[in-house]
Amino acid sequence: MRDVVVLGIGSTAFTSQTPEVNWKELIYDAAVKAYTDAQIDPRRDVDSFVTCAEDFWEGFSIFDEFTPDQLGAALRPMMTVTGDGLHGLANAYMQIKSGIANIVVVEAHSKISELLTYEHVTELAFDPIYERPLSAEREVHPYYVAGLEMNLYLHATGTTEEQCAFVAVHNRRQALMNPLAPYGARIGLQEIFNSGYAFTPLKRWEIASRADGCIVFVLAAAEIARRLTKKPLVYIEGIGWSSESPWIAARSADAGYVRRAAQIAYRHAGITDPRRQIDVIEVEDRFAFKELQHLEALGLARPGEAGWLAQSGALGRDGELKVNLSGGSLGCGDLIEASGLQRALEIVLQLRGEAGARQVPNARVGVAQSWRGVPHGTGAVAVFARRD
Amino acid sequence: MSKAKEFGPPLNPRGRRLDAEELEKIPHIRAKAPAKYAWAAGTAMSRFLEELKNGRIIGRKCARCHRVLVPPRMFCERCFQPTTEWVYLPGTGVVETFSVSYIDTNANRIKEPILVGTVAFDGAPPHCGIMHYFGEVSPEELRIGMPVEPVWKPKEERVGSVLDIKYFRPRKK
Amino acid sequence: MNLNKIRKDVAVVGAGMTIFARRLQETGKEMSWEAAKMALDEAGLTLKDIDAVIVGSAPDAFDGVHKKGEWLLDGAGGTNKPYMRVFTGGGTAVFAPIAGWWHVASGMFQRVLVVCEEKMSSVQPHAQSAFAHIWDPILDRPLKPNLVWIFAMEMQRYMYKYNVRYEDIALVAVKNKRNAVGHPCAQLADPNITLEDVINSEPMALPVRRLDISPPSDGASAIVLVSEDVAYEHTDTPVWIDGVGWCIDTTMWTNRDLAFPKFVAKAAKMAYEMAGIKNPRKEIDFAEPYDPFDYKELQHLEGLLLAEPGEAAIMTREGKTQRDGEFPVCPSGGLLGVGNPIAATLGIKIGELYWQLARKAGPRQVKKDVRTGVAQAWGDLMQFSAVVVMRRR
Amino acid sequence: MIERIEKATDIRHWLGDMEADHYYYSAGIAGEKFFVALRDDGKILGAHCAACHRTYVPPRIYCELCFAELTEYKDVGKRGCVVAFTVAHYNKSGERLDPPEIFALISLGPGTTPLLHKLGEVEPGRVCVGLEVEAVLKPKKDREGKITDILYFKPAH
Repeated sequence: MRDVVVLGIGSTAFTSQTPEVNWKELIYDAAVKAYTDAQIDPRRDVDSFVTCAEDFWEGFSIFDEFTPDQLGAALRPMMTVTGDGLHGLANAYMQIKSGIANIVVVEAHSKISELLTYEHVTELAFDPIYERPLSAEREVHPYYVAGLEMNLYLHATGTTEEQCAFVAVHNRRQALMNPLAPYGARIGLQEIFNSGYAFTPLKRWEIASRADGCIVFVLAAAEIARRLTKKPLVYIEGIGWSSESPWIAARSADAGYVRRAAQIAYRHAGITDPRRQIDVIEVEDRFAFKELQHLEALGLARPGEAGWLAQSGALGRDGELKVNLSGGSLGCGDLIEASGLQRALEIVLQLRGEAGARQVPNARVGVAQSWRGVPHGTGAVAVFARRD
Repeated sequence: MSKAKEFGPPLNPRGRRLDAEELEKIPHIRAKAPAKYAWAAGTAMSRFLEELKNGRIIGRKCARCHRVLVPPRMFCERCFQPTTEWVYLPGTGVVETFSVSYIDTNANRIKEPILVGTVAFDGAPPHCGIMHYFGEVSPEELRIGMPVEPVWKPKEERVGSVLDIKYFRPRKK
Repeated sequence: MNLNKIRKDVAVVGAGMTIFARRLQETGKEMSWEAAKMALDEAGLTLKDIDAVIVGSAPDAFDGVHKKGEWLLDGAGGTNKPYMRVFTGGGTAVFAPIAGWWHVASGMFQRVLVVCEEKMSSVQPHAQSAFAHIWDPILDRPLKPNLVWIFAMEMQRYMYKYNVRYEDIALVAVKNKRNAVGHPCAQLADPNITLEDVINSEPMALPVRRLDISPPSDGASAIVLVSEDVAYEHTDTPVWIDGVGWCIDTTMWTNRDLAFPKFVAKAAKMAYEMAGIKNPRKEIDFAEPYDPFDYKELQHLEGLLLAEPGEAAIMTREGKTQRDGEFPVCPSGGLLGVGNPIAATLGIKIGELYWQLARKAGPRQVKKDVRTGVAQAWGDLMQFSAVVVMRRR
Repeated sequence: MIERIEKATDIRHWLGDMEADHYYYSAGIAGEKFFVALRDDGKILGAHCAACHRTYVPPRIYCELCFAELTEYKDVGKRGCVVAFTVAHYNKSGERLDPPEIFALISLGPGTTPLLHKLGEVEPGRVCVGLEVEAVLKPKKDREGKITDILYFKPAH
């Protein structure tokens, strides 16, 4: 069995706007960093390229047309995954495992500031017959679906609104330590509650704001990578992805998509006791309660327990579970399809010991988890580790 | 042994065909899909558009492969290196290919054909240019390899758009 | 590519498709289910046997649903499963099976379902309203282009550079629309069509005329892929995916010579190398190249290295590419005859290869004994190609 | 990149869209059954999968778990209970909705999949999970065969 490792990473900073560059230049900036980190020449060394994008996010009927040049992929094998960055990683991982490629580049980005009708486009993902007409009539914001999901989750687990608010406080504070993150803030529970209900029980400041940015990963077969770099290798030990029924009414209280994705990733990675075996954790928190729901789905807390852990300060650099030290989506911004790669980026930085002020000592195993956002139940889980 | 049935071609394929009259009779929704954007033109194209306003075509040179990229880019997709130099082009070129179109953008039939094609610019590598209209030429005269030149809108009407060029016409000798 | 390391061989053991039509009443989800169910039935499998689902669908702007892959999910059989959508424009039809291939070849999954869907009738007033947005917004869209323009410009360049006659190109439309008579899903089959019909059809964007073009269409297709470990549990006649390749050229389409599709040749070489094919003209028995326009079949045969540039037109004129000819091309009837629901043409490319190689194609079965076939699809702004080589062993 | 835009005024944006005139969404095969029954008979139909003991509301032609073809349509009634709800206070422009809109997942009986709809004739503060509700339909003459033929669900008495 071939092993797959992370050979290089590159990222732009995350900001609410990127008016000075177009998407190609934004991606080029991140790609050059990743190739420099990996010490490779994309025109010579890379077998295959993957970009993660959705047409309506970008404003092009076939965005795939506009992907190759900025990665060095012209006249090379290249594809688009209409999924999150971790879905992109999964395809690269399978390409390497299958033997068809030795080095694969994965890119995910957000240029979401250029989409002027974000709310309408988000609603365009709803079923046009049964779901969209309900919110279209009064132009209701599509994030009401997150309010429904939060209600489901709180009711099923007994988690409190206050416990969810702790997540919003923690992740925004944590972002102050991440030079890439734009949404760091020193706020307390009171500010979260004062922000008011947006979609009861979800509060305004429990919702991640959007951000632009780009992240590029270079993956390689381990035996190739060992020849190319002296940096510590971070292995992808397992990766899984899963989707629930797409109907809004089918949303689960327990984020079953993460539970199933984790089963696959853990099985490949040999993770049997995640809470004990995993050192650093990055989970999707576009809405604060999602962090708690996802931690439970990852088997890192029992159902209903994650809220208590948040409340007691156990989710943080000094707590039992090192969760979202990057600041998460609440702190880094909602990077749309790049969110999952942002999580993976933080894990790789931590495992390499390059996480600066956020560094967890001796981090050996990390998990990154993504969720594609409202209104769907689709997510992915990747387990990374150092073996040396 | 085999669980597969003998199937042949896609036998009894499903699908209920609808003709245009049935559309209103069956349950359905008609709806708009608002999707509006403000794309950043970016470093290279912002300058390109500004120069169109000035009545000039500008490209960007790659120091490694010596190609002049037009439309300009800040990086060369072949060498994966930053481009290093702005280069003005004369704006003239030859017809690389063309079509005589009797349909408009919405597939409506039109009487007067649109003459459209790509122009390969003088001063750029072979085949490199932009798409545009052709004018002051009949469909019968238009041919691949024909030397052409841009016809610019008056300066005060130019806004920094490819439409600042009205069309390309046969170059006068 | 490291050929010694291909982990698992992958076989096709079932295929299915809906009829292709200008408009179907079914939702995209329902079409996906109809095609997927047929493929599973042929493979003798149920949804519970399927480990993962791969979906292909081209622009969301056709169906008018953002994240269309997610929306199609329950109809495509993805509920509570690993579910992946890949997208390479018109190339998706042959690319989605390649993604399916690595899901299995990597050893991650044993049995996967690949479903492709397209519902082009949703966008109003015409599919062109979606195609209008495939262009660069700054360079191209202000000129209010029509999709047919790029084909016309490419075809013009192709004819010019390789001295190809329009009459030979038009013969492709005649052949494929006649071939489609044998296809139960066909939208534009015509047993009586003549060369004159094509040549005299309405001028669209010259040199392209109405009958040079495949029709927009609604439809779905599906195939079942399984690992070598279980292939013979499901069928005595698995058809193996022995080579896959794909390639994309630069975005800047006005910086390329459109006459020869280098990206097709590169994708083909990748697939041939993997399949161990050294002389494609000798070792491949028939082909299903992508034929959304008649000249594309010729250009793609040349890109696939099955003809010299300009030679495919002569092969067509001499009848070699007929279903009973020495090198049958598009025996399915192709997109020109069966219809062009972009990604769903999976069923007439990979699906046809499967049915032909398993000798199940009934009235469409080519005369000669075929053991190796190649399918190809093409997409984006004249820049992407996916190639699959399949074999009966 | 070696050079970047240094003056804010040199930055250009390009406005555009990715729109068609409009979209025509067919309700499909199962949708036709559902909406005709709703419009003509004021009934809410589900489709039953005998193998999975599940009734899909709204109906589908397939069971998404076992992929069986579903042909058994049944009237699931107009009464049910709230499985989850939210009070939406904002519209797409970020303005406050007054009054707010209440969305809920409503179960129309054991073994049915919940239906997404709105609640009406109720104060937001009185809504709770488990609340019994019933559908309020438009008058027959106004019904068009759309999901909004159901105006909302209200507390049942």
